Amino acid sequence: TGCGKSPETKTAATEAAKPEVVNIGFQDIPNDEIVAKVKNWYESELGVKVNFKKFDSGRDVNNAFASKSIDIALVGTTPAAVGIAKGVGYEVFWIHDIIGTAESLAVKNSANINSIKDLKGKKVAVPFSSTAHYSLLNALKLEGVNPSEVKILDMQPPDIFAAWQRGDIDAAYVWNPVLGKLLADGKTLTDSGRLAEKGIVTADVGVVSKEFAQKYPDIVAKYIKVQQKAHDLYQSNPDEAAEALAKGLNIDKADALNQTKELIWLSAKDQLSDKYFGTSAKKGDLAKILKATADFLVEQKAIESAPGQETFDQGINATYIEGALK
Amino acid sequence: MNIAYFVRKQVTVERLLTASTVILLLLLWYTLTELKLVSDIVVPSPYKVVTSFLEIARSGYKDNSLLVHLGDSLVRLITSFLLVVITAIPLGLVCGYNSKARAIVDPLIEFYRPLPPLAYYTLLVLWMGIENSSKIALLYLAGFAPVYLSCVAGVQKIKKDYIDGAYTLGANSRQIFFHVVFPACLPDIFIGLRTAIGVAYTTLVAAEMVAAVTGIGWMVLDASKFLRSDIIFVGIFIMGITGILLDGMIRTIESKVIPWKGKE
Amino acid sequence: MNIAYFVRKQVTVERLLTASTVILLLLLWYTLTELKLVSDIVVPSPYKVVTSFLEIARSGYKDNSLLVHLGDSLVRLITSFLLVVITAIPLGLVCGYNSKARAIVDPLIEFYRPLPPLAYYTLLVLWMGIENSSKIALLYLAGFAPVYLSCVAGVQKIKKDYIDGAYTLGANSRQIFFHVVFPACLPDIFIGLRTAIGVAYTTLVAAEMVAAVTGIGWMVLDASKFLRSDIIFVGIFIMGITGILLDGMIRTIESKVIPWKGKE
Amino acid sequence: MMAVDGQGRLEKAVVIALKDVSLSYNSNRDDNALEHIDLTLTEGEFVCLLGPSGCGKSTLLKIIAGFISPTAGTAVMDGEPINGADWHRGVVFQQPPLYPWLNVMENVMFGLKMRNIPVHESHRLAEEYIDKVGLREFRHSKPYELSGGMKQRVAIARSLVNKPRVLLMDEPFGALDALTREQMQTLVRNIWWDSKCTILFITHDVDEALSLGTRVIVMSKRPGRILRELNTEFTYKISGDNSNRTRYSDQFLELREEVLNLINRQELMYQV
Amino acid sequence: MMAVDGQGRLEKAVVIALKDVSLSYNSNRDDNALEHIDLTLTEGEFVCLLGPSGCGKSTLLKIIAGFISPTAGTAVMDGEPINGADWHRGVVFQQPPLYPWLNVMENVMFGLKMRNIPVHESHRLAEEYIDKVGLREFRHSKPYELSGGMKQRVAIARSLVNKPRVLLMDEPFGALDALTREQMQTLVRNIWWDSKCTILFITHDVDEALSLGTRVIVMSKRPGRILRELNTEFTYKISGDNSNRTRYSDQFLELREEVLNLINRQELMYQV
Ligand SMILES: Nc1ncnc2c1ncn2[C@@H]1O[C@H](COP(=O)(O)OP(=O)(O)OP(=O)(O)O)[C@@H](O)[C@H]1O
Ligand SMILES: Nc1ncnc2c1ncn2[C@@H]1O[C@H](COP(=O)(O)OP(=O)(O)OP(=O)(O)O)[C@@H](O)[C@H]1O
Ligand SMILES: NCCS(=O)(=O)O
Ligand SMILES: [Mg+2]
Ligand SMILES: [Mg+2]
Repeated sequence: TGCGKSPETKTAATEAAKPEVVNIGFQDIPNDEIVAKVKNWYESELGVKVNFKKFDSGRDVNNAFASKSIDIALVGTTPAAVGIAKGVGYEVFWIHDIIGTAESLAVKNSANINSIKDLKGKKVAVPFSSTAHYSLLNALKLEGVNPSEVKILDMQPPDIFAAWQRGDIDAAYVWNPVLGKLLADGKTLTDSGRLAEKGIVTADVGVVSKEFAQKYPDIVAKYIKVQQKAHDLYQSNPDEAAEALAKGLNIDKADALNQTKELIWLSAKDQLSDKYFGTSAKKGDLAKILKATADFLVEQKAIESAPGQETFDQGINATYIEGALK
Repeated sequence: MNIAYFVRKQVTVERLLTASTVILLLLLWYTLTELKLVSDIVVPSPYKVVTSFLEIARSGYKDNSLLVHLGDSLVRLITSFLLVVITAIPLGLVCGYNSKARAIVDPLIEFYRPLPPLAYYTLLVLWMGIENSSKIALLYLAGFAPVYLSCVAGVQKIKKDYIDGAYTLGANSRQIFFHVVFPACLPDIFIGLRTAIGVAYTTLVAAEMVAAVTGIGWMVLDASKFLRSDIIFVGIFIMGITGILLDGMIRTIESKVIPWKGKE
Repeated sequence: MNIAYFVRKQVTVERLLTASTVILLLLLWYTLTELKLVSDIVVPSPYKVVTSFLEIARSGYKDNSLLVHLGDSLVRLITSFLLVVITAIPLGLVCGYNSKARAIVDPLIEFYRPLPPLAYYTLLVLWMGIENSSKIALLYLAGFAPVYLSCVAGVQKIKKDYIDGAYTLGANSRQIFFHVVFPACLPDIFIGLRTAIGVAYTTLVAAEMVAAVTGIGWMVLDASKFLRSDIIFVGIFIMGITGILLDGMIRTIESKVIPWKGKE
Repeated sequence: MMAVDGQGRLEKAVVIALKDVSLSYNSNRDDNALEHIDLTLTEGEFVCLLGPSGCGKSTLLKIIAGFISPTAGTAVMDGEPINGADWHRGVVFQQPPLYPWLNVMENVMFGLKMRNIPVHESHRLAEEYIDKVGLREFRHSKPYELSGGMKQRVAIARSLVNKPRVLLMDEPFGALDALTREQMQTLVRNIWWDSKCTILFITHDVDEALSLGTRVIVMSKRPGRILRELNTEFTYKISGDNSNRTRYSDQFLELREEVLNLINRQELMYQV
Repeated sequence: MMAVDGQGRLEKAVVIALKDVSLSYNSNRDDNALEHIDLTLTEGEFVCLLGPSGCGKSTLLKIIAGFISPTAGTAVMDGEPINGADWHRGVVFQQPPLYPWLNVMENVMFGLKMRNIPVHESHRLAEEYIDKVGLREFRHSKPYELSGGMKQRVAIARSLVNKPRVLLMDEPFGALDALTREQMQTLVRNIWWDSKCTILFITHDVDEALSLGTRVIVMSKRPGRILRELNTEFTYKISGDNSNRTRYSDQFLELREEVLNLINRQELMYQV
């Protein structure tokens, strides 16, 4: 179980209190978190033992939070909207990346699909309850394709790759690094960057258990510093960052460098702009993106109802970034 | 005091206890959720479960009605079960009757039987694709072994006198197979079938894990991705009830087909 | 002709048939892959499977040695099995002996028993987290029902004379529980334990599906994501052998503990 | 324990008394298995119970043992109502329920152990009774290593070692062949003679009843009632050599005929 | 089928002939269950086989039935070696193996059906034999609805309807109580009388053997050999009323004593 339950946390809630261990959930995505992880910065900067757990996509992270198994994790805006709507008890405190072409709708060259409309009757795989799922459904909607006319299959990214190779599926909406492998014999029909232009914004964000953040704001602040450090490295020495990514994701360095460019990395300061977090006084667009996502999921009957905008405003918390920037 | 009277009275006390256990549990569930002692995500309230059930019953779950989900699961289950019936019973009886046939078939069964179905499901998917055929194959394999094994055991425990007696009455060994071995094994065949449908049912969710878009098992798995524990509960209740009904059905058929069971 | 001689001869023919079946299968596998009649992804060659095994045995699979994978799986299995032993046996015996206790416990067991473990696993994970405890709970629940049920059945089929006889010899009902009911049920307890370890083993892969990074089951699942069917084969062979060994272990203990079995 | 009854006759003490006992296995009281049974066992008697199959012999024994309670009437031992089984009334079943997990010695000691008799004492007693039934060499064998007759002897020793006031035996020799059966009869007769206990012995063999009992009770077919009681003396006379002379004496054959006719007169279950 | 032998005596035809038959159940040939058995059954005989438990009576019957082959020696029927069971030698087992999925009628018709006798013919035959054993009212009952004695009668009818040349019966009345047993004996005697078939009848009851057989064979304890053969005539004399007179005639008692002594003389399995 998470450290939220460890005896120490109950006794001392002072600024200096330290948990025995921090459980961090991560995913295979070429961003700042992998860089920092490969560089071993978490252990050294947080000053406590760090336990990493890998998740294939964001939905399992939600389950892990619900069962209080982790403290900090990366999820997409889609699972984050689900989690906030369902009251899992975490808040968004960091944006790892805004998703661009890193998540795309890939079709197999051999499948003879040239437009989204051609997807009717085809098998499209996507990890359900993920940013890619949200993007896919929106892409279909924009083209006026009824999702029930397409055979949409739930698969985790590694399974998508296996099914793709076996020829079990015709298309997939998925992210790097799996996406990169699919495109070896496929092409993209649309991508999250293009969808963002039409207002379908998706991002990978950091979430932290509220309970944990209250007890150890210090740790959260230090976590942000690590992310900023990774961001700085990427700015100053993309080559070194790509090398770390290549190692972390088990791909080659050139691919890694390319894939970083398909995501938008934001500095701590940028994140406080109106487009994203805003300030703790005046919430930015991120809360609206989350609300819009939740509303869409309700429309899709994935969740039964979405709370009002206030809940999503409270679901994002800029104070940690603000504190870290001081 | 009259024994029968005593027995009846005891039954009543037991019934009462059973009923109160069930009621107590429902009450516990109700208060636990009513007082918000546990999060709604972890344990949904009874009220929520009921409304979700009604909602699903009315307008389905994700593009398909509840009947389609249940139906698709049952089609997978029953197809594989029928395949088991038409293959495992004859094979099991023949292998029980003929030690040479058994020597050929047994090692295969003995090897795959203890394997976790999910372990070979990965292979089945590789071999047969992600469509219904691999799902049915999985359920088939899960159900095959119990029926085969209980047929073999059934033949082997037939009283030797049944066979010897038939010879002294003029039957040949083919006649004995059809007129003695087969009916004598019916009780064991049914034991096997009941185990098989239980095991296949237990494997159903695993089968619907890969690339399904319908099925009660898929519904439960899908609901868990959106933290819909109310739907998980609904699915589990439906499965519990369906499972009991399926077993009851076979038992009813059994009592029709083998009226002599337990009375020999 | 001497019957015994005849029986012996038959056994030899059977052994031969069994051996040739196995050899034939291996040969088929070899030629199928050698002649590239099937893709390497679908069926790896025997050679590849052996080398993969050696490779894994030497340098492990994904950060952990093969022993760690096997060990972690066995720790989960055996912990849950021990929990089953210390809870299901006493509870089953008490519920078999006392109809009131049974009335309280039975409805719970009867409800969850036919449920697919994967269906309630999603709930267990929500309740107990993604660590070992939910995995062990899953295996525990899978193994509990068979042991409980066979203990209850065992007590209920104890010859009434065993109990009546003990009373006429001066035993009280507490003494009867420990000196008659418990030993009389040992054969059934062992039947239950063997079923339980089988069922728990079968559920192992499901348990290692969520948030595991070690375990033989996880290895197979992980390998399937990378189309490493050679490793799937290795995992399946290891599981087959381990399963047979576990069953053999319990059988050995059984024959030590109940020498009278089948001789009554 | 002698007593003088109202008529001034010298009488042995009553051990078991059933008064107007009826029993029905289902709540429908019309369907009685036993009806209006009055039965008294006095100290040191050897009572044999005969009757057609299904007439309720075993049921009667179970009531005396305390396994079941009568639907109507009372069952009393030494003036106290019988309420559940206890060790004062030992029972030998048709199929001896020896515990397969205990060896012969442990089986015989079972009752003593339950009654917390000190181990050395119970050990001594068990050995004594195992000797009596002639199984010294087999005292460490497990029940499944014994033949049917040997098992029956262990069961008898197990009951006797407890020194019950009353010994209830339900067709104990039903499964034995003629020869073994005769030996077992001799054994029981000797033990009864030595121990002076009271025995109720169920059998369907008329010869056996006549040659063992001091009293023979014949029951009617279901619902079981007591049809007739006969006092017999043959058991005192029968021993080793002269057994056949006694058994084929005119008196014996006469009584035998009488009992068979009694049973025959009732409508038979199977008619040829 | 009469024949005149070398000495000019009139002799019935030999049906079954065992010559120097031995049988061992395990390959170790020293451990024989049967040794050097010479046995001939002639047409229309009623041979009763007696012997201590475990002496090999059932084994001998199984050899004649064709269930097992002798280790040494030959078993011949009508001059042909016996090779597997067939319907010419009907068998009545101690526990009648009636098929619980068939009713009485179907059970009786089983053999006829297997032998492809036309249905109406087999129907007629079955009804005839069911009548003979007095089960007309029960012809549509399932075996589990019958009592032990009724089951045994069905089994006998099922064997007889096939009209086997030889009827082999292995303690068919072992599980019955004394009364039912006597009725069954009468039934078998009558049927044998009417059908003129050859019967081999195993029992451990000396009285039964003497009152049924035309010949009584006594076997020794294991390894089983034939100790003695006695020709008896009582079966012709016994019928309903005078049965007791015959049974307790001096001649009967004398033979009875002789047989019992024969068996007793051997070392006994159980010693008191
Ligand atoms: N547990 C029971 N429930 C209902 N009926 C019973 C039960 N036990 C016995 N009976 C019925 O009660 C009657 C008397 O049975 P009981 O066993 O006492 O006969 P019995 O004289 O001992 O016969 P047998 O000589 O065959 O042993 C029978 O008709 C039997 O069917
Ligand atoms: N299938 C078998 N395998 C090995 N030994 C056997 C087998 N059947 C019988 N025996 C042995 O052969 C001997 C003769 O057995 P059989 O059954 O013929 O005796 P029986 O005279 O019929 O005895 P009973 O009167 O008890 O029925 C016995 O010692 C027995 O233990
Ligand atoms: N790219 C984000 C993946 S998920 O957390 O939305 O599943
Ligand atoms: Mg009885
Ligand atoms: Mg025999």
